[in-house]
Amino acid sequence: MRDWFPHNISAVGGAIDGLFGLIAAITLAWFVVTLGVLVWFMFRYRRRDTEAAQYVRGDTRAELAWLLLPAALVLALDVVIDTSSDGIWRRMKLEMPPADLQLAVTGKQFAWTISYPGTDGVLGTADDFSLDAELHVPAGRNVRVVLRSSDVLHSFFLPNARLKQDAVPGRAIDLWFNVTEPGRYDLACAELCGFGHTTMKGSLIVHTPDEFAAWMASHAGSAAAAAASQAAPPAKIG
Amino acid sequence: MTEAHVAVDPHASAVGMWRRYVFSTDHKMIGRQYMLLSLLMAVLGGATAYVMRWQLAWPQSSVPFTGWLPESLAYQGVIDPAFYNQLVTMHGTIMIFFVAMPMLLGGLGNCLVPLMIGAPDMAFPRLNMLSFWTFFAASMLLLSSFLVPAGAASAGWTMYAPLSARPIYTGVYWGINLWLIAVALEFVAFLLGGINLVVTTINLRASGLTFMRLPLMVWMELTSAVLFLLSVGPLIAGVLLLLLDRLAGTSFFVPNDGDPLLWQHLFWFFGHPEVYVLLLPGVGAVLEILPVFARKPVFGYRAIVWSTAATGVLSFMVWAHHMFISGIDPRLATPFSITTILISVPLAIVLFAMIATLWRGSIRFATPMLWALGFIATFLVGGLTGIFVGAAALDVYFHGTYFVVAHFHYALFPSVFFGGFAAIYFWYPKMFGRMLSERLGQLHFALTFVAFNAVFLPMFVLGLGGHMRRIYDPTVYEFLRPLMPLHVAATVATIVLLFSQLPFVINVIGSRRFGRPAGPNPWRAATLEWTTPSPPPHGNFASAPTVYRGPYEYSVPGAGEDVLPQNQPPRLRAATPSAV
Amino acid sequence: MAAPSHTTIWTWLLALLAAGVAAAAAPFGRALAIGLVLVIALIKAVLVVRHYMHLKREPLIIYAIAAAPLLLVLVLAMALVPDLVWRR
Amino acid sequence: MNGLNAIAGETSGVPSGKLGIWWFLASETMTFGGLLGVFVLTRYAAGGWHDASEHLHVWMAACNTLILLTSSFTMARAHAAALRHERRATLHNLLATIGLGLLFLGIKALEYASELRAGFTPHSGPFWGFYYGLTGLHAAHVLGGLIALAVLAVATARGQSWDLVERRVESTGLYWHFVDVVWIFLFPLVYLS
Repeated sequence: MRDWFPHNISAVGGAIDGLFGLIAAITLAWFVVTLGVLVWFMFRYRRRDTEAAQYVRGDTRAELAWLLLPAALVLALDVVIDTSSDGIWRRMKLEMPPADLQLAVTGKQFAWTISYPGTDGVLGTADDFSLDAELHVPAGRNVRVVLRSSDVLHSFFLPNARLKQDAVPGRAIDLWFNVTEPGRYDLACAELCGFGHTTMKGSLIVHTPDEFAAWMASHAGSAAAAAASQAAPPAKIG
Repeated sequence: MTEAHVAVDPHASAVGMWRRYVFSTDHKMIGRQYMLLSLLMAVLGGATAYVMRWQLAWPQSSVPFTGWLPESLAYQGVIDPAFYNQLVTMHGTIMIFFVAMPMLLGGLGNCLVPLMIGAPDMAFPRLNMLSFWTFFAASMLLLSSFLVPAGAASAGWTMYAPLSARPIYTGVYWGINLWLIAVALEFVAFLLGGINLVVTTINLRASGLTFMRLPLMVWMELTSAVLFLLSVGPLIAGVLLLLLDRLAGTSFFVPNDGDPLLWQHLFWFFGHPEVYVLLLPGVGAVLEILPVFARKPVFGYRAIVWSTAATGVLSFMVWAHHMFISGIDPRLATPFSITTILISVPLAIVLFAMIATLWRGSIRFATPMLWALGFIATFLVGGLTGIFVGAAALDVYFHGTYFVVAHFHYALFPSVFFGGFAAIYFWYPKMFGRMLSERLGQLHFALTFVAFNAVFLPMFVLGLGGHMRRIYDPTVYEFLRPLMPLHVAATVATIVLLFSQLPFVINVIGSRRFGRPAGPNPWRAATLEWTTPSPPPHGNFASAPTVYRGPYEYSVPGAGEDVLPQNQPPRLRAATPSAV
Repeated sequence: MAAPSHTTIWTWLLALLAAGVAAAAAPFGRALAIGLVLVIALIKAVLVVRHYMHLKREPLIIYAIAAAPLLLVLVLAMALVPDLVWRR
Repeated sequence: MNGLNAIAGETSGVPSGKLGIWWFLASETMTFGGLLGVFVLTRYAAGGWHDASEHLHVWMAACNTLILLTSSFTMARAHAAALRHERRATLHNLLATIGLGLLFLGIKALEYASELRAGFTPHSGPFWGFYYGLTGLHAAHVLGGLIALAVLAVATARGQSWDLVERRVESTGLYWHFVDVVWIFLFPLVYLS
């Protein structure tokens, strides 16, 4: 079933896919057993002249066990699922690793604007620059993003990194990811944001760290130069 | 008996058509009005689904039979993206608020609850009429929003702010205003209807009909109405605030003063109990039907009642699971994940009880039973897939994808349509006095069952592929292109599913005239509604019934008959066996 | 215990109103004043509900209907605190 | 032997009208409770909006509180009179309640007019949005109550049977007191905090 997922390129993605596998195994087993019992009962207890229905109310303790024991099993498996989910959730949302690269992403109708810190690694300095729809990151590094929206709700979605987070106007939301395989992947908006929602797409471009440093330097250089020559807004490239 | 009921029947001849069929205060007529309106709205909901599905399977191609649409919505039959968003929004709104609610609470609740508890009518008959006509007005307002300039609401059925809060973001002005007014009116209608259902159940039960002897359908309608009454208030407030945001320029849900997340909290505080409001009546119908066609009592009546109550209480504490990735405080995810997963336990008990009811039964596969069994199988899928999206970490990936779409269709379609059709096939003889055709019913079930699964199973796979919902043209995205064949399959199945309803239409219309007369109790069932003529006269019961036992006394050892109606007096002890 | 007359309750309500307005204007410091004012409002509400709405003479079921929404409002408000108050 | 204990029509022992109105009030509690909860939390988070709230006319609102509390008193008296089957007293107390309700709305209108003249509209800021939203919704409930009271007063004057009048005075009264209770909380939360 996991073949249906987009190719996973992130460190946390493996854990999420694993969680999917766990839940799929549990629920599939439940499904097969429950449906099996249903179909078996339907066949076994179909109307026959030789056999009348039995008066079973299911209210004695012994009979109720047939409901409560499976329900207890449901509860136990729920706990298993919940604890594994909670661990991954904490890793994604609550225990953010220190950033190797800090970016700012802003959603607007209908594009993603990505702000890069330039070579100094700090946002809000002269060598900052921003690009629409192109998210360049180095492979194997912890990337932190401050996610904002300038108008309505959007949702920052990297299918290959198993990452999704709504961008909420009025809030700055922190997220992080670490992608490992260089290449070009889709960046999508996953929250209805107006008539151009579908076209609010971008690309995640994963470079090797060396390539990324060179790419950043070239863009930052021209951005700083532009800023120095004329106190103009950051260059828009791409 | 006939004299008795003519004497109390104000509808006998003296009352004109107008009072009898339009402004009726008879719960059965009002129930049928709700039912009819909800089925008509379902046709519209189905039509919106058809247009959306066509666009998704063959993007940017001309949709057949839409030539009459104005060019601003569909240029040469190709759907405009803004119109697509309107279809998405109105499909959800219509199906949830204007099909499921009136069918399950307005229709089934009105038709069945008074009959099943042995009451002559609802507690407040005129309020009942008022609630239907309020609902009717709400429906007309909603439909009129298609006709205003810039068209209908297009911010999704959840109407998330700020997209919905400022007209510039959607380009829709009156469409969303009308949506808000229509939905608020709809809430008022069901507030009145819900109060009526609750008071009727509490106060008009027949003598001897204690709470633990209530048919489970009545329990489910009661719980459902209570959940609705207690959850809708904050959203009514929210709707008013959102209207103020749009009309008076306030900023309740718009930064920097307001907070978009507040709308989501208010919406889902209502929205999640609402899921159970829609689910429980379907469950109730199934629980009525299973014992009749298995000829044995429901397994674990008390366990079901307590599980239902637990589900109701828990349903108020799970709502933020719709908001895991919405930017809420991430620490909220843990408690809401726990409650969400806890709620699976009582629901599992109810589902197990349904299956256990079949054990050692003598099952007859009449059409209502087919739908009831279909409900169990499909709802099982809906329930189990809820575990995927209830786990916060996995929801990060599945949120806002077709996995969610498939999941909630597998949860709600069984309740509204499998439960609803089961109820219609089961109680149509009671409401109209004639049997439906078994053959057409079986055909309807078989086609619907297969087509429904063929529509929504592919959507799970789309969701695994990360396919976002509410996307107008999937081919824009590289990673979605390989999934297109699934869209084609789902669309073809949708068209089959829509045509699968034809046997039903033929059946309900044809059987009113040509159906076999039903008699009072065609299924040999034990509950009170089967002790009165079909259709029941105004006032329902010739004399107030008295109840002596629980609702599911089938195949009682030594009873002679395989059913003991609730109102049959207990046989006196051995001394005088013949004095019944 | 004889039930207090409607007039007695009314007198109490007016006295509490005066006390509330006075507390708000008194030089206590804002937090204390607000706390006091709200406590007074709560007492007034209880008086109206118990006597004028004669909840004290009602059976358990009416108490339950009245109490359920209060609990649920509390649940809602508590869950809103992280997002409305602790937000960054 | 169990079961034959119920009486058709009033199985719970509480009249249907009273049950219905209490359920309605439960739902209304959710509406106002949710709204007030949101208001309190937002106001607290924003630091209190004191610079905005000091422009309110506390004395007008205090008068209105006095009026509404008194109208609850007359309403309770109307119910007591109805229970004693005193038609004149019932009617007079109902009319007094209506008069007080109208007075409340009149003062409310003056207050709105004064705020609007001073330039405080619903979109002047978050406090003003809540102010108009909360008090407006409450005023709409007062207006609804007045209509119900007027219908009831006419029915009482026309000599409707006591059986009905008693129940209708009680139901309308429960609603009217509830609207009063909402104001009891609105007053300190909006004006005095």
